[in-house]
Amino acid sequence: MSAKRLAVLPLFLALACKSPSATEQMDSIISWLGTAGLTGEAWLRHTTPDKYTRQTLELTHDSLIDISSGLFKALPSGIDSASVDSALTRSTQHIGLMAKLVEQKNSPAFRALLDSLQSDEKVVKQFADSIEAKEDQ
Amino acid sequence: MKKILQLTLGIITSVGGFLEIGSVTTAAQAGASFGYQLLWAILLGTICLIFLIEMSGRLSAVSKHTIVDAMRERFGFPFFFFVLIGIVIVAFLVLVAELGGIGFALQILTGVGFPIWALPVSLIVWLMMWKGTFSLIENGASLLGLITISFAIAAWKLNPDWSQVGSGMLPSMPGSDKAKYGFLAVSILGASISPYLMYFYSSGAIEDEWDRSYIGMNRIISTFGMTFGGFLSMAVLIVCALAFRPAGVQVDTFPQAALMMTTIFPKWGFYLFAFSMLFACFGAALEISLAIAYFFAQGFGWNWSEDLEPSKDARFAFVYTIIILIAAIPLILRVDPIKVTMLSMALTSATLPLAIGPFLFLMNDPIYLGKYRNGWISNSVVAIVIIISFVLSIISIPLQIVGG
Amino acid sequence: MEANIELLLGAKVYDANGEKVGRIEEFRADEDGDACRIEAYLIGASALVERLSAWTLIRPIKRALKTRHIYSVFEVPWQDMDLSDPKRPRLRVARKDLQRAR
Amino acid sequence: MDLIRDVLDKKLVDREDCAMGRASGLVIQFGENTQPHITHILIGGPSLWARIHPALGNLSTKLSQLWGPKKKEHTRIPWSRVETIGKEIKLDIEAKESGAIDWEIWIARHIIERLPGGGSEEEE
Repeated sequence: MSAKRLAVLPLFLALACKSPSATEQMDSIISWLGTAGLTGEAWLRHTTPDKYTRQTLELTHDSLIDISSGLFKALPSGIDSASVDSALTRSTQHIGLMAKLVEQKNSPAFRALLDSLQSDEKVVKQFADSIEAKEDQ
Repeated sequence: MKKILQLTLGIITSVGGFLEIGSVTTAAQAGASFGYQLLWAILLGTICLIFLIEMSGRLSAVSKHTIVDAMRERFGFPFFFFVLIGIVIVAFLVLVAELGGIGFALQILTGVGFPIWALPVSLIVWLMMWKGTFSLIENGASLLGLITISFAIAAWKLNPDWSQVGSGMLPSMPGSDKAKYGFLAVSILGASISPYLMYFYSSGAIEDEWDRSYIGMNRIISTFGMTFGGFLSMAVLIVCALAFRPAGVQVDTFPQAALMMTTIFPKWGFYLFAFSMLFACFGAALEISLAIAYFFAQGFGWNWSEDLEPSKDARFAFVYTIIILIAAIPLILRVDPIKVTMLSMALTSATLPLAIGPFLFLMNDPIYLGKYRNGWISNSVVAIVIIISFVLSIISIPLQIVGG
Repeated sequence: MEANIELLLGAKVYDANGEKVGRIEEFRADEDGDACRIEAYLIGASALVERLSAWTLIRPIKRALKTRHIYSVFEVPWQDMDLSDPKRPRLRVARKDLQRAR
Repeated sequence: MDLIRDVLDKKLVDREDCAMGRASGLVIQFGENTQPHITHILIGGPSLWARIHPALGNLSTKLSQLWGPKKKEHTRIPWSRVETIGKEIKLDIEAKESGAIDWEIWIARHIIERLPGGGSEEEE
């Protein structure tokens, strides 16, 4: 390989890196939803500090907004994303609310949101699997 | 009796000082993303490290030269300077990452962000260097670091499928995400085979006045210390594989990593992680600051010893003072320590040929080592590490871009 | 005249006929009371091996290749070296008259 | 004795084993037909950087006149002061007077001793 090509390689790779695929974005979303779940469960057991819980949920909330804004552009065409769109919007909102409930130490309301979050997470996971199957084809 | 005590202490300090933000972050990401599949990288890195650490100690004990002393003498100033630039830049980034790790640990404990902690933390690290002695840093920090054994207990309690763990010890290709897999493998090797550890260890042998009678002890300390340390890295990987992977959680940020033991130790998991990181990164920050100061002082032939008053080795003290203060700046500017960690681990791999290459010559030098020269096994290991490190140095940067 | 050894190190050496001989890799000296006199200059890549004290490393390779000279090394006595221009050291003899060390 | 392997870049220590830096250069003297002999060992700064590139050597000379101890001359130790050459090169000399550790002293005085708990040179 010539030196010139070697020099171009990293540049090419950097460009290739710019837009993560839909699968990768779905992985990130699932990762953050899972984070919210683990953080929530730990807080309900009173084993993590309030401030940490609130900050982590806020971080999760912001990261989800970041990723989902780019997601629907990256989706392959011909996929019905309405259901996942609403599930995602709802869970993002819920996570934001949960962060506030931590401050109020309102465990029952927090529990309810966490449960609905977990059911939304299932919808998102099913959707991710269907996309992966589509991209593999 | 005294020797047994020294031996035990030596192994304990190696174990307590093994984990730091690099090994924890890379192992955690590997476990969360690929399950046990990257265990082989920790195994390989640890085996290489055992040999290299043993050689570092042997060179010091026999020749009374540290690696840096010998490198400057044999290879001359221009080569030394070239290595100095590479090693110091990488070690500096690792120091930033460790200080960030301390800051992050304090952040999750108190809720106050790590940029606020950056300056106080570096001042405390500096104060330890300024006032402390070598044995205080080596033993004190490492004893605190023993809290990291909680990762091993967690892994044990999680009761992993040991046959799967065993098959992870052999390299295999993943079905998808090959770039990320490669990047993590490179970073794990960079985190395991960390050159600063070798400079620190060989300088420590001089500070502790080792002589030929320590050769056997050196062998035992390096073998068992690094093996147990490697087990701790593997434990982090196993814990994350079981705690995060089923939920699809990836470890991209520090607050996510903090959740790794909250399920297995409901009551203490969070705090065990926070204090493990706090003490492990604190110990590592001290060791790296010392290693950088040693590198300069030995390479240029200044007075150096952590046991001297700062005014008796002014340039040595000056180097660590400056380095520690500058390392706080990126953190104050809110540079993400996890990003710095991943970058510095990949860069460590890239600079490994510079760090390890000289070993092949120095460890075969009859003037330095006489009959204690490397045998063919050690030489083969060094040769293999050099070959691996050349490959790593070529692929690490592209992988950093694609996988990181 | 004065010269610096550290700057002569690695300098290319030409023989009396202008033919290239190699680079200076080592200076062999003898201590004689308070004085330290240069006896000879080692020129060529094998001298580098000497300088890095790497014979134990190279010898097995050499044995495996079954060659006597992988590289050349010349030991040039001080009388045969002209350092009057330290940037361009020259030999006073021809390359073919040089002694191979070892 | 091989000068590059056994002398150059070796650590120098004074009578009291105080580190004086490393031998960064060796000066030889010779005539048309006289055997070259070593006259001085060079220490530090300009002679060191010149080994990487002559321009760096000049830069180092200039900078050393602007900052720090502002030495006028390069540190060179006569070869006759060499006592033994072993693991280190032992010199029959006082480090402080030789100029080899001017920077060490300067940094100690101007920076280290001004920081709390830095200790002071006078206590010896």
